[in-house]
Amino acid sequence: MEKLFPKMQIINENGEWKDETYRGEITEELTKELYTKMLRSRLFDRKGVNLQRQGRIGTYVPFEGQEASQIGSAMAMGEGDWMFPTYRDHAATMTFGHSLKTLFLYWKGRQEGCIPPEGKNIFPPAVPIASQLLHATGAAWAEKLKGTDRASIVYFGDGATSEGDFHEGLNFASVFNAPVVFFNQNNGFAISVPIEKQMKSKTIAQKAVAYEMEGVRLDGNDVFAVYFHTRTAVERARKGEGPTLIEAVTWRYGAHTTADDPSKYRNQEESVNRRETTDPILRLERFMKNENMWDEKWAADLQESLTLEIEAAVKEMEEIQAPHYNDMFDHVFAENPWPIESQKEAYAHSRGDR
Amino acid sequence: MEKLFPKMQIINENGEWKDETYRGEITEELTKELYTKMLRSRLFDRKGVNLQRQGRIGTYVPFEGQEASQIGSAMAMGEGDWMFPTYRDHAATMTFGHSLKTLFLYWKGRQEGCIPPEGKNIFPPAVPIASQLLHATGAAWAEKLKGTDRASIVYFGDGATSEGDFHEGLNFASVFNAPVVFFNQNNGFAISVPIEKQMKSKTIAQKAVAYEMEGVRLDGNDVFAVYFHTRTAVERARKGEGPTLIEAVTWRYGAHTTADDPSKYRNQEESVNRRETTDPILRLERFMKNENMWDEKWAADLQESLTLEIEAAVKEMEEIQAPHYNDMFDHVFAENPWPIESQKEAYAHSRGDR
Amino acid sequence: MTTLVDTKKLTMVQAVTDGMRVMMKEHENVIVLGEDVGQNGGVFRATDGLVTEFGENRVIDTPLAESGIIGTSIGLAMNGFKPIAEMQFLGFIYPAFNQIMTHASRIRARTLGHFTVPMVIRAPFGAGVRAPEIHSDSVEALFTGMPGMKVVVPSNPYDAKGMLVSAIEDPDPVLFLEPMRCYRSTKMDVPEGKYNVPLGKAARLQEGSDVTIFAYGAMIEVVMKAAKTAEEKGIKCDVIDLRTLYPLDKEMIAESVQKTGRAVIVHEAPGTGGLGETIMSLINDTSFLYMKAPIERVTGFDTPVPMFALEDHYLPSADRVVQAIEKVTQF
Amino acid sequence: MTTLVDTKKLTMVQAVTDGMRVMMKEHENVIVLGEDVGQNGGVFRATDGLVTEFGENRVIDTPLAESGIIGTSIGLAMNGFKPIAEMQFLGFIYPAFNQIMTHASRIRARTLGHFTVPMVIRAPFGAGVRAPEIHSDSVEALFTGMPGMKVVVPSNPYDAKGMLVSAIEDPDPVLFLEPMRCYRSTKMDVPEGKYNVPLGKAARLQEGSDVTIFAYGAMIEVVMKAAKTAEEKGIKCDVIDLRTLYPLDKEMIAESVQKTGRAVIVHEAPGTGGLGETIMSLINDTSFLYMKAPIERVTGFDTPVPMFALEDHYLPSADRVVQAIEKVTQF
Ligand SMILES: Cc1ncc(C[n+]2csc(CCOP(=O)(O)OP(=O)(O)O)c2C)c(N)n1
Ligand SMILES: Cc1ncc(C[n+]2csc(CCOP(=O)(O)OP(=O)(O)O)c2C)c(N)n1
Ligand SMILES: [Mg+2]
Ligand SMILES: [Mg+2]
Repeated sequence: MEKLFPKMQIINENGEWKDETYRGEITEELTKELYTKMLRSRLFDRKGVNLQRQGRIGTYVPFEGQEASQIGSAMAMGEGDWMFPTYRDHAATMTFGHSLKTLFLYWKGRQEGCIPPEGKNIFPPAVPIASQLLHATGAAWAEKLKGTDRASIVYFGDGATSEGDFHEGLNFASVFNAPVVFFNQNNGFAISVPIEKQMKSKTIAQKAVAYEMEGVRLDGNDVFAVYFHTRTAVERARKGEGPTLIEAVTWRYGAHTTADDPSKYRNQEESVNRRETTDPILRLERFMKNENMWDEKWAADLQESLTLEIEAAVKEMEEIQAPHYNDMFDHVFAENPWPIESQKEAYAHSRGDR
Repeated sequence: MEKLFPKMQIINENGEWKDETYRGEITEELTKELYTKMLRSRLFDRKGVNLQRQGRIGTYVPFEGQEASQIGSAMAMGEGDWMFPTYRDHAATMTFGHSLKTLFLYWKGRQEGCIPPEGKNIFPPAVPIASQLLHATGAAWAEKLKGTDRASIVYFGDGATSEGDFHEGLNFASVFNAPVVFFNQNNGFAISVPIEKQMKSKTIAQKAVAYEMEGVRLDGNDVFAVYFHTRTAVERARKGEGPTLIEAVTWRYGAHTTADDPSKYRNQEESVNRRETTDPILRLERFMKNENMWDEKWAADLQESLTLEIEAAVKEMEEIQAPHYNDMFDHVFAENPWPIESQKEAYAHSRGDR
Repeated sequence: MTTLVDTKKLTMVQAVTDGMRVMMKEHENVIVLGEDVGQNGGVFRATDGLVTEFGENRVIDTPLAESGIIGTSIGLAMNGFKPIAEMQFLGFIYPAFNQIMTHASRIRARTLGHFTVPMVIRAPFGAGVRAPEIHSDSVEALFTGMPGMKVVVPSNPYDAKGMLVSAIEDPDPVLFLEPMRCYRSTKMDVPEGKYNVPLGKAARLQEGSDVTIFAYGAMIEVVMKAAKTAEEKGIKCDVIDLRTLYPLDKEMIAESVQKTGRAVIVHEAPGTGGLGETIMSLINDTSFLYMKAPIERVTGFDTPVPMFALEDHYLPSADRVVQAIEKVTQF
Repeated sequence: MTTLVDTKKLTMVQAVTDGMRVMMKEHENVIVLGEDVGQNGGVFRATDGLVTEFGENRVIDTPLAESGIIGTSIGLAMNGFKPIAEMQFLGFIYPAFNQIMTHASRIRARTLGHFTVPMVIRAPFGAGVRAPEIHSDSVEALFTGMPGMKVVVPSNPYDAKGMLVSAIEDPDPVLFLEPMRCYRSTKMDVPEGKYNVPLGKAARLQEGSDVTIFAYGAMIEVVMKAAKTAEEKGIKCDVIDLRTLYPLDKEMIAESVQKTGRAVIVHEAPGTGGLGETIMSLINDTSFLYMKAPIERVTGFDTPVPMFALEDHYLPSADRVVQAIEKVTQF
């Protein structure tokens, strides 16, 4: 199976060419754009972890190490397409157009954190694992029924493949030929459970066989591999050639969430080593150096401007007004039925608000 | 995939040898035993349909056409093994030791119909589709933990492969290497839905790939193929070599249940044709004739004695006392908690029973 | 003023079909999906003829997977469609529970109204038709207690069509429960074309001053019979068909018990955790001082629905209802 | 007579661990399975150290699939094991709903006792710890209304261990709910070794004659605070920790309200469909003539638990409980 589903690369860990198919498209502009987006998301992520440590937001879910997977794939999507993220996919959603402030708000426990910018079809993060695969399938199927060429992308982890909804999502998509890309980030762990305990199969891509679906396995830390192969899958979807299951092999350096202690279940030295070897940003930097695209000043300026952008988002997040409790009552239905209305009144009354 | 998972046969539709591997074991004795069991179940099934028509039992679920699949597989199981049937698998359970009377009682709406004979590990039919795959996995895993060499077999249809529990059952079994045989009867339909609408995959066996599991596809109307290949799977399970997914390709001649009208969704001529061509019992008869094992007198006597046996079971079923309503109250928990006890008393009181 | 409307004599299941047909004609985005809803027309023929009329893109046989049906319906609903998802029996809705509980019912609240899930889940339910195990469950309370869901149960063909139209027009998820026992029990004049029976409104089936009887779905027939017997004994019953189980018709419930001071609640779901408790709490909250006797409930028991040889014992009977009526009036 | 028992100061989550350890030592067939219960010791450390002590065959990290966990536990349970299945949060039990509803809770009844499912499902639950969405659901009523399930909720370390022991010894499926807010809120002397706190028995935490307060789990702290404030205002509260939610302790509930004639029920689950309704119906059935005022409920709202910026508004507060106490006493 590992032979049938090889881990595809375009550049290797040293930033050297492995597959030159897309050489013509890999311009300095594209490369810098990818680099910028990856750095932006990494700085955002580190900020998120810090804000949590300082008690300025609640539990936060870091994704450091998975930037190439998320950004390469999100870049392959177009205006009007649909995105269904998990709690760990901020790099994908910010690339697709979510505002940083909104992302922070989510982790501050604000309902506003679930709302995408107008015109951006980004669903709120799915908390129940794998449930979102069906929504993505449904939304994509809707586009097909409407006759557009829009597609869905849905994110999920290696652990998510064990849930029944993973199976039902892939089966419905294949039966109805829905234009959806199932984008799996195989980071090797579901919280503490290593993939060897999650499944006996050596790859996740091979699970596509069950659905007579295209299955693709790739190096999820190679942003080019992710971008171009996802783009191919999206193109196939748009042309009515059906869904694709993509397995992007990656790694999270840190904890599952800020409430998790990875040293309980794995040797964190592996993460330390990986930062030196397989890191997606470092790899791109090496590539850029190899290709004479690297410019220290550009990189330093970039770091600075991104830091400013993120700080501004934090400020915005912190300056937002406290929410009103009516938000909790007024959006359960289009119109409040009497039990909610009377609970709302009673609550206001209990606070002396009316 | 159809090449990777060919539909294996030992004898073909004309009762001719296709694979002589087991020739030495295919004695007259074994052949007659299989024939007897198949005829017995067919006569039982026809009786079931008739009893329903006469209003002597409730909705009945016929299996005519699927005898070879059920009996070949059940014959492969040993004393102490576990069986998890659906509502359609009476041929399997009666082969494994269920009493005919009990099977009729089930369709008469009697709770007693769920109870296997002492010492026979037969679970009551699973009504929620695919849910039983997990029970079979759990029971098999228990045997493994206890260190026995017992195994489970679980029956399910082509439609059942779409449920999340199918996926979770196979994944748990493969991860924990549970000694279970997943025996799929692919009869081409889930009520009215043809398999082409159920899945895009051309075979069910290929779904084993997702779990790095052994997958086997066979002619489910060839009782020898079913018996020997299931036996191999059971042996592998006993030896700790893991679970197997078997796809037995078969056909139900009749309605999904006695409440169903197949002419709404398929041309029943196909069933008529199949009775002449691929019928499992006729095929065995042809084989026996080819091999000089056939004896008209024996066959006629058999028919008669089986008919008597079934009539006796019907009589027993009909002579059983009406159930007492306390049966409904007294087995929800080991001991009735007060709400049930007081409901029971109130009900008795309402009837003037105390 | 009188208006003439064309009517047809329909059973409840035919009225359901007609409700879908009318709405599918009017709205292109209304689609039907589920197991066997296409060529087969559903195991109860509730979708009979729809695939022929509207085609396979609007009447869709799905794979056998309830979570899949509801989960994809959610995606369809928040992307412009109005799915009517059929659960073959309410007892098979459980695999979809996660999708309903964590998504269908919450997406509006989670996104402060940005995304919504306008969909209808139809499901036949209830005991009394000698169905196999699990097919007879009456678990409406799982959904009446689920924030974000509306739950309705018609008891006759007219209401069935009118309420289905309202459910389809509702901007939020509605669980539309169809009592199997009523599917073909009577025919009734049902207007052709579109009409609404509003959600949230109960119906008073009979006016009476001595005791209020609350019921819904298949229990209506039972309580009407009981009310008749009670009448013969000189007890006048106010009989209320609740019709919508969330939100309940608070006004009519309170008004009636404030008049009678006595209530009998009838449902076939188990007593503990049943809708009867919700009604009792509503009466406590609105009408404490009016009550002359403890409320009586006639319900299914705290047991699984037994197999059909015992189901008549499980189901509330007119006899038991009459006894309850006598108990509250003699208190 | 006094007996000396060795005790340790434990938090509730440690008491839970200890309960499992004691029973695993005593019974070889007791096993623990769930997501992250092994090396990681569970996301709350409830199974900390167990895999080291009992090995990977008895403390099992499963794939991420709740239906799979419960479904295989059913197979294990009816084949000789006593599985303690952990749901990582109660809000993630929904994918397993079908297995619990149609199998775990019914197999004994279906087979007239031939097959049984002696298992414990443990799940942390409730709001108030700033957890992400869905993690804070309080859906005990889904299970108190499910025939065949027992449901228990300890509110302190002593009860937690003693009730877990009883749950593990129970021959039927028990849902053992652990209020997250109580996991580390206090330490308490907990006996070493095995002891039982019986299921089905409530505990009177404070004696009082004016009004009865019913609560459980994390709401106990809230109502105790409210009872203290009430005391200062001269209102004496009978405070009852229900502990077992099915079957309820009918005797203690009835006895208390018959004494006080007034009741306030507090739970964080939504009002509609919540356990409060079950208690109200029990009071109706047993104590109608004793009641001097309508029962008051202080509960979560008919809304999903909001994200944590609003959860303090959602959760019953001591203030709201005090107001309810005053309302019933001033009626
Ligand atoms: C249905 C459900 N069960 C359990 C959880 C708790 N949980 C949150 S994340 C997680 C692990 C997910 O692992 P994976 O799918 O590999 O994604 P990753 O976190 O590695 O990105 C678990 C068990 C959940 N959110 N939903
Ligand atoms: C969870 C669930 N959903 C729906 C049903 C209704 N139902 C009963 S049998 C059936 C079709 C099953 O098809 P298949 O698995 O192919 O088995 P077959 O009946 O052909 O033997 C359906 C949909 C059910 N029993 N359980
Ligand atoms: Mg992972
Ligand atoms: Mg089939």
